[in-house]
Amino acid sequence: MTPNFDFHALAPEIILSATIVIVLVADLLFADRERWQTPRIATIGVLASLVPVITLAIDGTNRVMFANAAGSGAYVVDPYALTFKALFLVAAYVTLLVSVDYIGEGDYYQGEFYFLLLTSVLGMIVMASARDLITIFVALETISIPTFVLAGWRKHDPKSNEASIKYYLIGVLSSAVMLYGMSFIFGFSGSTLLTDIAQFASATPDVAPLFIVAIFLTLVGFAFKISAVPFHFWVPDTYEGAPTPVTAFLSVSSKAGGFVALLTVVYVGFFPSVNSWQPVLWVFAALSMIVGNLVALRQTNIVRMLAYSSVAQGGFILVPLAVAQDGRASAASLEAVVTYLLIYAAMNLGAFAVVIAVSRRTRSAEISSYAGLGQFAPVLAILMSIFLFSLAGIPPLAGWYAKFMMFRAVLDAGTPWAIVLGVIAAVNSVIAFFYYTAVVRQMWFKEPAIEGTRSVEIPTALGVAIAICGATVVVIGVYPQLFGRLGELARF
Amino acid sequence: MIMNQFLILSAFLFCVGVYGVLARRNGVLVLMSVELMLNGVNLNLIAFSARLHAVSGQVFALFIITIAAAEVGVGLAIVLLIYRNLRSPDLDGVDQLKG
Amino acid sequence: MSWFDDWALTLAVFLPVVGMVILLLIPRAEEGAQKLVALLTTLVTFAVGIGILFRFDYNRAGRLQFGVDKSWIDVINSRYHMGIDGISLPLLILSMFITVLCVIYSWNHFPEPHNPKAFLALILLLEVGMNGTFAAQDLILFFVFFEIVLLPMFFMIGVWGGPNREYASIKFFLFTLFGSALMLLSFLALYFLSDVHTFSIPALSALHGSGIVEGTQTLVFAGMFLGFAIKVPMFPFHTWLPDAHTEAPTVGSVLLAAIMLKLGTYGFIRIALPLLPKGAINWAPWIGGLAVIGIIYGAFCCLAQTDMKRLIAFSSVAHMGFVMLGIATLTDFGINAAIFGMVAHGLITGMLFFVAGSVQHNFHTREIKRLGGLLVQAPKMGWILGFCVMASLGLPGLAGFWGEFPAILSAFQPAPGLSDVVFRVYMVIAAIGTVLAAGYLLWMLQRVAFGTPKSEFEDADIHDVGLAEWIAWTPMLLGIVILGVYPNLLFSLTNPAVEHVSRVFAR
Amino acid sequence: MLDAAWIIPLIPALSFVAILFFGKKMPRQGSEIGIVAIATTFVLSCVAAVQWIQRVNRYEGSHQGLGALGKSLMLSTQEHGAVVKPVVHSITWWQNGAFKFGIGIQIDGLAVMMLFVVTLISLLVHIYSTAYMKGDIRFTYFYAALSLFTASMLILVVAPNTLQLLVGWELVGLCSFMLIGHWWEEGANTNAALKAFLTTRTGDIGLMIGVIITFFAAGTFNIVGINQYALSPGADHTLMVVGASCLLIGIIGKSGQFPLHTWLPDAMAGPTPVSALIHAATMVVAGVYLGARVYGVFWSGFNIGDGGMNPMAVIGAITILIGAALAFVQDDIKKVLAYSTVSQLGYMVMGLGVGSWVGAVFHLFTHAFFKALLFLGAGSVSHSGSHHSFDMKKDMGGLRKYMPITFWTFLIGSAALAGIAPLAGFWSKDEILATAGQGGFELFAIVGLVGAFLTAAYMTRCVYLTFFGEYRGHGQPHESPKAITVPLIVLAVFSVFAGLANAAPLGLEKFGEYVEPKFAFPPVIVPTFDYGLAGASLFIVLSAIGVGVFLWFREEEMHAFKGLTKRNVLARGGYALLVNKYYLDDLYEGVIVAGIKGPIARASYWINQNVIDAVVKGAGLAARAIAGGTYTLDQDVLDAGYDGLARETGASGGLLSRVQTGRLQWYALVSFAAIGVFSLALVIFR
Repeated sequence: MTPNFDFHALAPEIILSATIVIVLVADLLFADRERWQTPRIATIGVLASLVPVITLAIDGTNRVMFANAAGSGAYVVDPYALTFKALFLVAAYVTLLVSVDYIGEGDYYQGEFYFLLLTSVLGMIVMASARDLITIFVALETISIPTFVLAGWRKHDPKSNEASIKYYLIGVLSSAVMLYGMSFIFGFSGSTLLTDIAQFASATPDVAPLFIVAIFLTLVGFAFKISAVPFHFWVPDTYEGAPTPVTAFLSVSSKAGGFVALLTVVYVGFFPSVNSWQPVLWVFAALSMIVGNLVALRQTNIVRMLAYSSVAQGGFILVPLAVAQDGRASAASLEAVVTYLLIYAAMNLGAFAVVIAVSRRTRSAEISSYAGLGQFAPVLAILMSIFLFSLAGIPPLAGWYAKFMMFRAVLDAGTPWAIVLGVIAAVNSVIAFFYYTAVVRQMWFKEPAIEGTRSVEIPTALGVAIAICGATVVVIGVYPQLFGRLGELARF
Repeated sequence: MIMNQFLILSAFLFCVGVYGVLARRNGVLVLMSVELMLNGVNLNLIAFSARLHAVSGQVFALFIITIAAAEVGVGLAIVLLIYRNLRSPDLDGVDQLKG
Repeated sequence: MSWFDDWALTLAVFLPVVGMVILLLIPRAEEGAQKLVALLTTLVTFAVGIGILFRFDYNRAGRLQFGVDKSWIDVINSRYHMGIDGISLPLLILSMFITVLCVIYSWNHFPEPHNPKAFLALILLLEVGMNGTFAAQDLILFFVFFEIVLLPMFFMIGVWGGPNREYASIKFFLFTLFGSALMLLSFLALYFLSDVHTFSIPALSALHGSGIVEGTQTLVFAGMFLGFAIKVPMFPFHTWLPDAHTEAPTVGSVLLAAIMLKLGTYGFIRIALPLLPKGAINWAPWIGGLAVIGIIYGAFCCLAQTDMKRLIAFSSVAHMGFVMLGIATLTDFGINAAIFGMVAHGLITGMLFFVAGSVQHNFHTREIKRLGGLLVQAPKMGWILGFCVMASLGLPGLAGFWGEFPAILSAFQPAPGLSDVVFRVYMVIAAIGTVLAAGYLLWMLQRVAFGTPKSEFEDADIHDVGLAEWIAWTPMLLGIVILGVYPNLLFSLTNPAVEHVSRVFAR
Repeated sequence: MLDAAWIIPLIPALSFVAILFFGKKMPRQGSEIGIVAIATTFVLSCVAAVQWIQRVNRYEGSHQGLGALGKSLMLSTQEHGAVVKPVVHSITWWQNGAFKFGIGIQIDGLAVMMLFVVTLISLLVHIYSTAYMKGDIRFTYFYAALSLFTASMLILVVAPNTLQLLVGWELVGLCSFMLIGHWWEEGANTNAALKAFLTTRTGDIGLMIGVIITFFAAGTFNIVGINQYALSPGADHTLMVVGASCLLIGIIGKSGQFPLHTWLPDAMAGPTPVSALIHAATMVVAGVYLGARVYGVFWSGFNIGDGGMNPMAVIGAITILIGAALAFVQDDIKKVLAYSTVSQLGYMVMGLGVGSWVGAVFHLFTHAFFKALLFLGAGSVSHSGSHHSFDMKKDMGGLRKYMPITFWTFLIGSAALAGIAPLAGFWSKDEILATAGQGGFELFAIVGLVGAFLTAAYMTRCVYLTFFGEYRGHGQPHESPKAITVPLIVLAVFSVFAGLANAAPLGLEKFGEYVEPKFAFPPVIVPTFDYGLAGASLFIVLSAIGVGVFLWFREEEMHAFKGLTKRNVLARGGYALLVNKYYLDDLYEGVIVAGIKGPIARASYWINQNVIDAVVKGAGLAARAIAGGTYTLDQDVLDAGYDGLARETGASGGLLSRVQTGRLQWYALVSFAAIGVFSLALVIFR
């Protein structure tokens, strides 16, 4: 078995890796006043790696590497992988835009920031192609480890330290648990290749309980990443303590990375062993929605509120997955998750971008500091409202379509358990509305708390980031067909 | 080949690790407990690999060892930061963020 | 003119968006330009409406006209499918019409915190949703428009509303959102249950729910029922309405009462009934029951009010009860009456809210106790109030009667399969409701308009009906009279379309 | 004109619009528009009447014999196909489902008669008001409302279907509301207006449901169709009974029948011309008109042809008695007349109930003249004699010297009302009583006689208190201007001669001949003129007047110097004794006259004010109380429930957020615990 390297297929990873090296070296070489070049290199690198993604998509052939005899490989480039690679790269681009002024103006050294960020992104685009437990593990750790450091970026701030250690320790623990589970899966199936595991699972209808537990333990690792309840504890604390751009990155890219892994292992690996993962995911979904939403109701800090919101949103994204094996839902579920992730990325990044923009002016993340934003920064307030309403799922903003696809999958499944989950989701989307509008109400219904009506200055990069997210949310909301195709394409 | 002894040992290692993580207050000791858990995993993988004559288990274990090293490196750095800021390596002190 | 036929509905729905964008580009200081743009936009939209009125083929009022069927979201088989028939046309025109008048009324009545730009933009956005809902022929499209309406109204109440505005706006939004979430679930269920896998309303209504067993229909209907009933609002889901109305600025109340409540009843007629006939038959007695409870209950709540606007708000609960009673009979008679009732209620209650708004504008209070002698201080306004009260209590010769009486009439003989006895009891209760309606409305009129002004307002500077108000109100008043004198204008329009709906139940 | 009769309601309607928009700018503030318009309609109505008479004559001329027999054989003549059918024209007003509903005209004898009455009295009231309402703050508005009322009433009159009738019915109610509340600055007036509107509207529930039932029974709103159906052998009797009962409720509300009569006296808060036009001559008889219009329903529903008892007759009879009894204890001249109206409306309803269609309608006809006359007379008195007061005891007395025309016309009106032959009231009342006596309703004939006695007595009292004795007011009484006296004289002429339209012993039965429908009409009996009954009734009336004169006139002489209250008490004691003595062993009436001695009258008044009216008021108060309760329920239970739900949701969030302690190892513990629980569950529930 000689590894065949398809360089076209690996081009995005290669370009990104090169960029990472260049960023690292450049940071060493540049004089202090030239350091602003570093983010520019990073940005160019990210956009450059998008090019092969596009050419691959145009090319359209499925490329399989490190394949076994049956032709299924450990590393695959297919529409599914490409869709997510594109998502990760675009999200990374937006994150870079969001970060550049935040990092540039802060007291902390900047070169490594981009190095770490890009490394994490590299992990993600590897994850999109990974079809093997080892690759998935490596990708997952490549995603995580840089973000542990990023979360503690503000070295002298105890809160940032706390964010980092919590994220780190829970992360490491959950990957230990995941690995423990994976070791048993390997023990049962004799392979780390997901297709082999699927074969084993479908060939062994009456599988040992230990195998089921092993699958569950594996899922725990991803549950941590996607911040599913009850493995979400790190989320609010870390999101609050970490620098806001990092939080944005964690809540979108890192989370999407976890979801990609989960989708891959579930659809490619564990799909036949329905008893093992479906109930678990059902409970994760229900708990995430309920706990995330209810606790979010009590938050006074906007980042913390968005953290719980992202827990709840994670629950919504899990819903289709939790019913994927029922009825005819499997295709619709995958489509729903992919669509939801794409839309979620746009609206959540947008919301965090606005938070960053506003905190430049107010120096606060308290929701009450948003009072009267509609008066002194109407454009920001409008955009923030758009993002929040989209998160709440109000048409004609993209969020509605995401929720719609979720409900569609639920009803396509049609089983009583699916319907129950659907109703839980429906009720929760109403509860969610309450805390999203808490911010909206502050912005529009209240008088400004701070003196003066000087408007908020938005740096160009941040402005572009917000504009991209805003445009995406509105356009997809009005014409969802654009993402509809992506969701449909992203099949295994 | 006798499988159960390996599995029981690895489970024991794993559980000790879990206990350590939960019970130890010192950040460094917690990190070491995590290492114990990972070693339990490695033991499992190698045992299975040997039994099934599948090499990928050993490859997996190698990856784990490597990445664990990186992880612990980062972890120690973070604990060090905490020690600097709080003058204590105890994890009990890090509870500013809650609710 | 086929160009117009193809584009009319798209223009009718999306012209306000264009206007809104232009409006948003005008600097904040240029208030005159903003008002002008808003007015022009609504007028042009209304002109499209007039065009539709002229081009509409009244001999084929039962069929969909001005149809547009373009691809929209292929992934889920949802299409940009628009079209209107005799049921939608009057409501669509009403919506365009009222919006114009609201913009005119706003001319010098911007509530605090002023900001005409935002206010007018929201009105325009609202019009998009309202027009779209009445024109949509695809369930998902309908849902989207149905929801679009929420946001502007939420802001209108929340920003320009009264003292308790936050509570009211949130409540309004949460209630409707809850309903529409379940409604969406029902739409989806319908999609998967029907063999054709489509969201097209005409296609689904041609099926008459065939292939879906009765129990399932009843369940799915329940979801839709919640969605629409909250919007109507029917007892016991009405509690958002008084708060929303009381706190909303005048124009908001008018739009809410005149158009937005109709979205729910329209949904029943357009979607719930034809798509799920068996479910409808099972639910009809309950709907009828809740409707008459609403009539009596709303009336009693009105009698207890001390706030003029709140009283009118509760009167909406009662009036919509008549509409729902008409719908619940599942007969062409009742549904025609319901549509008439919708339009009439739109004009009349809209007017009442306008007057209440002007009263508040002048007296800075809506407390009925503190008011009195409006006829002395502002005789024209007083007479208009009296006129609207008479129209609202269902005086024949004015529009209100033709929604109320035929609805009661239809309850005597509901569709086959429904219990005559039950509906006849409803009929009697509803008839009693007309007396209560007269009671609370006249009592309000007596306390507000009659008598002499209270001492605190004796020297108040009261402006009688001004130019903007005349321009905004006269068409509505004329509408009330014209529809009242010659109801066939509307009945002949809706009848053929309604027969399509009711035919299923007539068997 | 018969085919174009739709013009008749249209003219006053246009006049209403014209006055509304241009009235204020006219030299006489719009009154001239109203007068010209109504005069035109009056002329047109007369033309229509003449043409109708010619039409009937034409038919009867070609079918001699049948016409004479006709009245009792209406149905049987149908197959001859030669009866006079009403002129019906209608256009589609609205359509709903398979039904088309028309608006139009149905002109027949009844309609023509009503057109004549309404337009004539309306015209006189218009003229009268130019003087009476002179200088009123809302003079123009008053005329606009009068025009609107006339238009509405005419719409009601010419209605070919029950729906249009209902429309007119509600519109006249609106005008009544507007005019009762004409001086709306006063709380009492607006209360009266509200009460009138709401009480009649309560009755309208019955009307509405009755209309609905007859519609579904007959499949049409057309009056002819409904009558045809009701009289056809295949009619659903249950529906007819329920329908007739419901319609009767409508009549009770509109025509001031017991127990919904209490609004009518209160309605006197409006200007007097309005009372004359609306609350005496026209609007309040709309109920009777309805009864006469869809008589087939009542005939078949209440089995009127079988005699005995039926709700309609009973209601009418009760109303006669309570109305008359209450008229005794009023000090307000308009209230006397109002209760008298109630009582007379009772005659009409009873007349319909006992099968005396012609009698009831004829009474409606004559009553319109003399009661309008009386009201206008009372208005004249208050205008020129008593300084705008209506209190007979405080501000009137002895006015005959000052205002002779008013006095004489009032006297004629009273005599006509009392039923002194050969004035109008005598003939019409007699027709009803005769039919009752001969149609198997003897008891009701007796009630009618009792009512006649009471009527004569209270009118004597009224005339006495107003025109005789000493002037007790504080102004300078003088005769009213011509605009007031001329209408009085005109009406007096009609009060004298209108009865001759159907005076059987004189060979004049034209009224029945021209007014009574020949088509789709039940076989009512035609009473033969009963000289005994007529004589008895005349005797009763005269004796009542005698008693009245004796009581009040004598009493005045004897107690002229004593205080009012004391005089009353003594008087009551005194004449009660006398009356008892005089009648004790004579006629039935003795019992009732004994009742007049005070206790019963007062008791009935007390009951009226404190029980029946209290029920009406109580219904209002109860509604308000229930309203309060409902609203409390709404806010404190339903709404609070929703709010509570929201609050609890928030609180549960707070509870859950406590798990987020911030302590790292606690998080790890919870996570591991969860892993343990999940694993166990998976193994157990595999």
